[in-house]
Amino acid sequence: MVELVIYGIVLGSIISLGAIGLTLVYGIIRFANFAHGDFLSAGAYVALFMVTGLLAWIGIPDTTFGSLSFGWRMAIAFPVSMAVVAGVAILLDQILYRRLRAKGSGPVILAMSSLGAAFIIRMIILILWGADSLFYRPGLMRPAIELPLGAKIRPDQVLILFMVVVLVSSLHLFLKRTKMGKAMRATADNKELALVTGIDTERIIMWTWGIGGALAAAAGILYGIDVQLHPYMGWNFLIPLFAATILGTIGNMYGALIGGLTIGVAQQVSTAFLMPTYKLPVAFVIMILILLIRPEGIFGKE
Amino acid sequence: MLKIEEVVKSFGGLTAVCECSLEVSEGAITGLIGPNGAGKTTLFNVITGHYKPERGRIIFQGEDINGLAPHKIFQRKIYRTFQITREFSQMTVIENLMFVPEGQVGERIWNTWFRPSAVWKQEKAIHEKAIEVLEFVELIDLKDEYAGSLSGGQKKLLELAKSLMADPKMVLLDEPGAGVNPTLMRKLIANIRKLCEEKKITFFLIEHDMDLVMSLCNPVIVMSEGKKLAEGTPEEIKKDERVLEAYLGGQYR
Amino acid sequence: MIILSAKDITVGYTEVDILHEVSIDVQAGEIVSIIGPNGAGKSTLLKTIFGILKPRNGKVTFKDWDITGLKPNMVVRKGISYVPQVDNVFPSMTIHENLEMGAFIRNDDYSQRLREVYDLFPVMAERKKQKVGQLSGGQRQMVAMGRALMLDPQVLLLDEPSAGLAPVLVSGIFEKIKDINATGVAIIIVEQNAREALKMAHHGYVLAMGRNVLDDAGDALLANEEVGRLYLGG
Amino acid sequence: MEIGGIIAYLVSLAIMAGIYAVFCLGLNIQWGYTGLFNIGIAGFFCIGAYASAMITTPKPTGVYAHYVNQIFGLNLPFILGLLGAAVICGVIAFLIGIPTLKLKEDYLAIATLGIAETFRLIFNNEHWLANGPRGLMGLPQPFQGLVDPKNYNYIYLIIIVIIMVVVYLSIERAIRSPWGRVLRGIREDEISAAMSGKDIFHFKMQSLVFGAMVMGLGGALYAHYTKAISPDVFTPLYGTFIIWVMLMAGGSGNNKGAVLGAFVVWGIWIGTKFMTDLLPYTLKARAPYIRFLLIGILLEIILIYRPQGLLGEEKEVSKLIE
Repeated sequence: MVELVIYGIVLGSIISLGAIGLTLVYGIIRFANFAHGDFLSAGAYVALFMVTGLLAWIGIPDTTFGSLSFGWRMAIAFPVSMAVVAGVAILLDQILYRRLRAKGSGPVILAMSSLGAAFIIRMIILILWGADSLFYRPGLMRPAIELPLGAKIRPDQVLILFMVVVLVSSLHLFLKRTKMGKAMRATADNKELALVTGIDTERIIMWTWGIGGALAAAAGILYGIDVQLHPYMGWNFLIPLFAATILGTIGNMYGALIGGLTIGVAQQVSTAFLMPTYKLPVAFVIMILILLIRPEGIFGKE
Repeated sequence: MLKIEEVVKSFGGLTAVCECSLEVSEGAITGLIGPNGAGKTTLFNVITGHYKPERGRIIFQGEDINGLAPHKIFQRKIYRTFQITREFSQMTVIENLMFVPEGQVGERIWNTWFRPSAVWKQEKAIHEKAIEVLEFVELIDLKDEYAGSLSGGQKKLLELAKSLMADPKMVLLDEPGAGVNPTLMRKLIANIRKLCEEKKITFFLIEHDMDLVMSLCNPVIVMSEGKKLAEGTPEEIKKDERVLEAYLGGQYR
Repeated sequence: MIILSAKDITVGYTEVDILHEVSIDVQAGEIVSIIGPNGAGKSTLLKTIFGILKPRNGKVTFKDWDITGLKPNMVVRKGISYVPQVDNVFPSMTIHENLEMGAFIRNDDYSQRLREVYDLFPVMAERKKQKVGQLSGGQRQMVAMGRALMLDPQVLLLDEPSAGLAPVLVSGIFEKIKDINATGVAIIIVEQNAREALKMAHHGYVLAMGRNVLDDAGDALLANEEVGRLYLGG
Repeated sequence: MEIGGIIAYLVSLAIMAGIYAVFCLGLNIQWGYTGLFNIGIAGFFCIGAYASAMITTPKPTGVYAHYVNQIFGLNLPFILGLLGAAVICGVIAFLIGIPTLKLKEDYLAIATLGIAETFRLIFNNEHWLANGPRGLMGLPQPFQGLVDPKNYNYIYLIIIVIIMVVVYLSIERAIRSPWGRVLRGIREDEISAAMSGKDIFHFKMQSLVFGAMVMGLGGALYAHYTKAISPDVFTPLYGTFIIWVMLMAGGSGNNKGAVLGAFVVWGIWIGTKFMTDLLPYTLKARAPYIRFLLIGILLEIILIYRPQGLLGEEKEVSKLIE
């Protein structure tokens, strides 16, 4: 059970990364981005392309760091993939959502457009890589670290937790300390006033997509390292992401963090009683319960 | 007819309506005036069930209607219009009117399949009534236009027409005159007066155009800081020192 | 010297005109109060000057620039700040962050200006780290004004700063407005609380039904019988 | 291909387009007239198909029962299968409506999406329920003995057309009545509709349930056409996404548009199959993805350049008295 909770925290921290991006987009651009799950997949596959394709071709050695399952190739691929998906997210906004906003389309039309974008991304992945599960390093098994109470944790998982902590704290500092981060929070608070203050809100929207996309990419890669890559991985994350976002109150980054961890732990612990494939319905049921009991989430005002 | 007793409604820290008590008597056109932020629109929203007041009672024809959902208030034959008109812009003018009548047979889906003749008969009657109302407010030429394409003044008339479709006992009008040109305004005033006299509809209206208020309403109620400040005939109100103060400010001195 | 002038402004939100050929002039360093009954178009005039609404007709000039139809985020760069009537703060941010947002477009060192604003509102300096959402209405209004002052504007537009405030706070706000003016900022204030607004105004304009009705020195208007009459339409 | 083969092919094409038209009509009630954002059509598709399958087939016995698990099998006629599918979908829609219809529109979307994924997983994993991933086979078809099996599709096409027409007419009747007018009013402005005394939640619920029942019908029609169903059919792509594209292409808020959209987009979908047949062998396995990519791009183009679709919305709803 302790082990399940630990694995739950690992899974939950990955969900949190995705949910934070989703909640930022929701808070500033005010629509449900159904393509967010597929940003995770995009990130994971861009890194796969780097690790097994581009970087191998350049001649970056295939060594691993200590007892981790990856090495320099991944260390390079990780930030590059984040940047690429950030670019994809901004590009989608420029091509699709910005035009729809300019036409005065409502949030539901934007959401529908994002659903279309989700399928487009997924189909591109399926065309390029096919429908099978893939690994960054097939066949490599690393010994787990023994923890007290008989629990085990793999070195990769420790690194995943570490990476999530680093990313979330940098985002926290970005939003609290930098001018652009503060302007983002201001825009989420009151877009009209932000405009009156001289903030270029269209630029803020680009930043928001960039950050959301980059975090989603990181979440996707980390999941790929922990488990595997699959074209539908992002889609299967979509319900947990929304559950975490709603649980932690839409627009609240720290809520999304807590929501993500809660959902992750609940999903993993449920595997003690249910088939592992029921993780998604578990997140779904939690979400429905929140909607029934407290639809504004834990940090929301009545 | 309508009695408001010590109603309190606040938003966050701001008290919009503060222990407000007032009465509207049957068959009259009662005007409600007061400076911005006096709580007039909030009071309307409380009456029509859009907001729930923290305290107080709202008595309509002897029944406490406080806390009822908007559609329940409507069933008590109270109709309300909005400051910024809220027509269904992607529906035609006549459909906007036909929407209004309550408890239509054809609003029950099985009646549309199993009692088509009853639906058809009622629909015909509603259609005729809508035509009649449109002729009354002189919008008949626009009946098949999208409501969204009307001018601001025409939308105000449409609101009034919608209220007629409801066979209301009482109509709450929120700034019927705002944004209406003088010609349409005269028509509006004439219509309201005619309805009050011929159809015995009670009107309660918020208005900032003093010409309209003073020529149409009697009595006039003045609200300030969330409560009733004064009430009287237009002449009395015009002379009331407190009212002058409230409008000019400096009432705190 | 006339620093800001709006000439023959005709504007509306929809096809209906709210303002009909309204004109006002503001001298450098003076307080101009715009009063008039509800629905006279006072707030609409401010929004038009600040570029939130685009006039159908007329011209807005600031110093030597024609700023007619310029977007708000450009108008603010010219040296005009605007405090909306409602939703004029960033509630989830601290007082300090609200002020920083006020200086968003400044790329120079604005710590001097920050000190001046805190000097003007000592209450705010004590609560720098507090979230604005937790403040009372009067304090929020001060934050909103402080935010607008961070740019060191030459003209400050205030839309009904006393609206919705408890009576005891209103005089405090008006005192602050006078203090701000004393630092050399020209102020255009739209007020429902006409008497107070005229008392401190160098010049006042009365609007009704979207038109200029009267304009005169503040105290002259205060003494004017007609002003009272206009309010009640008589 | 000889002429008979071409006609047979066109008939099978028309049957599938007709089934999708039924889905589009159901979605049009929810989205086109009421503005409800249901992106879990696949869930109702799936439930409708399974419900009808289990109502019309017998419970496996003897040796056969070793291979096929099925929680129940009622062995009832086709028509009861259709009705049962509709009723069960209606009940499920009702349950989803309770927590979501009072909230913002996105919540319904997320909840319906969750339902669709959840039911697919349940049917996939629970072998006792409906035979797990292998699904159910040998579903009965109405009037089977009447003609040579190779000509059976003609009969099924007639059945589809009849049902489609019945569904179309009953929706038209309801929409053209005050009921439909209330739905359109709610879509336009909920607050104003409430001020005119309409119970918003109640009407939204009716629209959601009615639409879901029509979708259940579509699911049942599909099941008895293919005679075999398994969970992997009811993916978001085939079960939800393509139906949205059909409705948006035809014109939401217009029942003729819903039917037209189904036929046009199904035609395009089949057309792209011929196109991808020209691809080199190595890419052929991934052809369906390329086709779906094109459908996705089609949706984005519609949303940006022609959001009203081919036909656009009809100006008047209340046409009963004309």
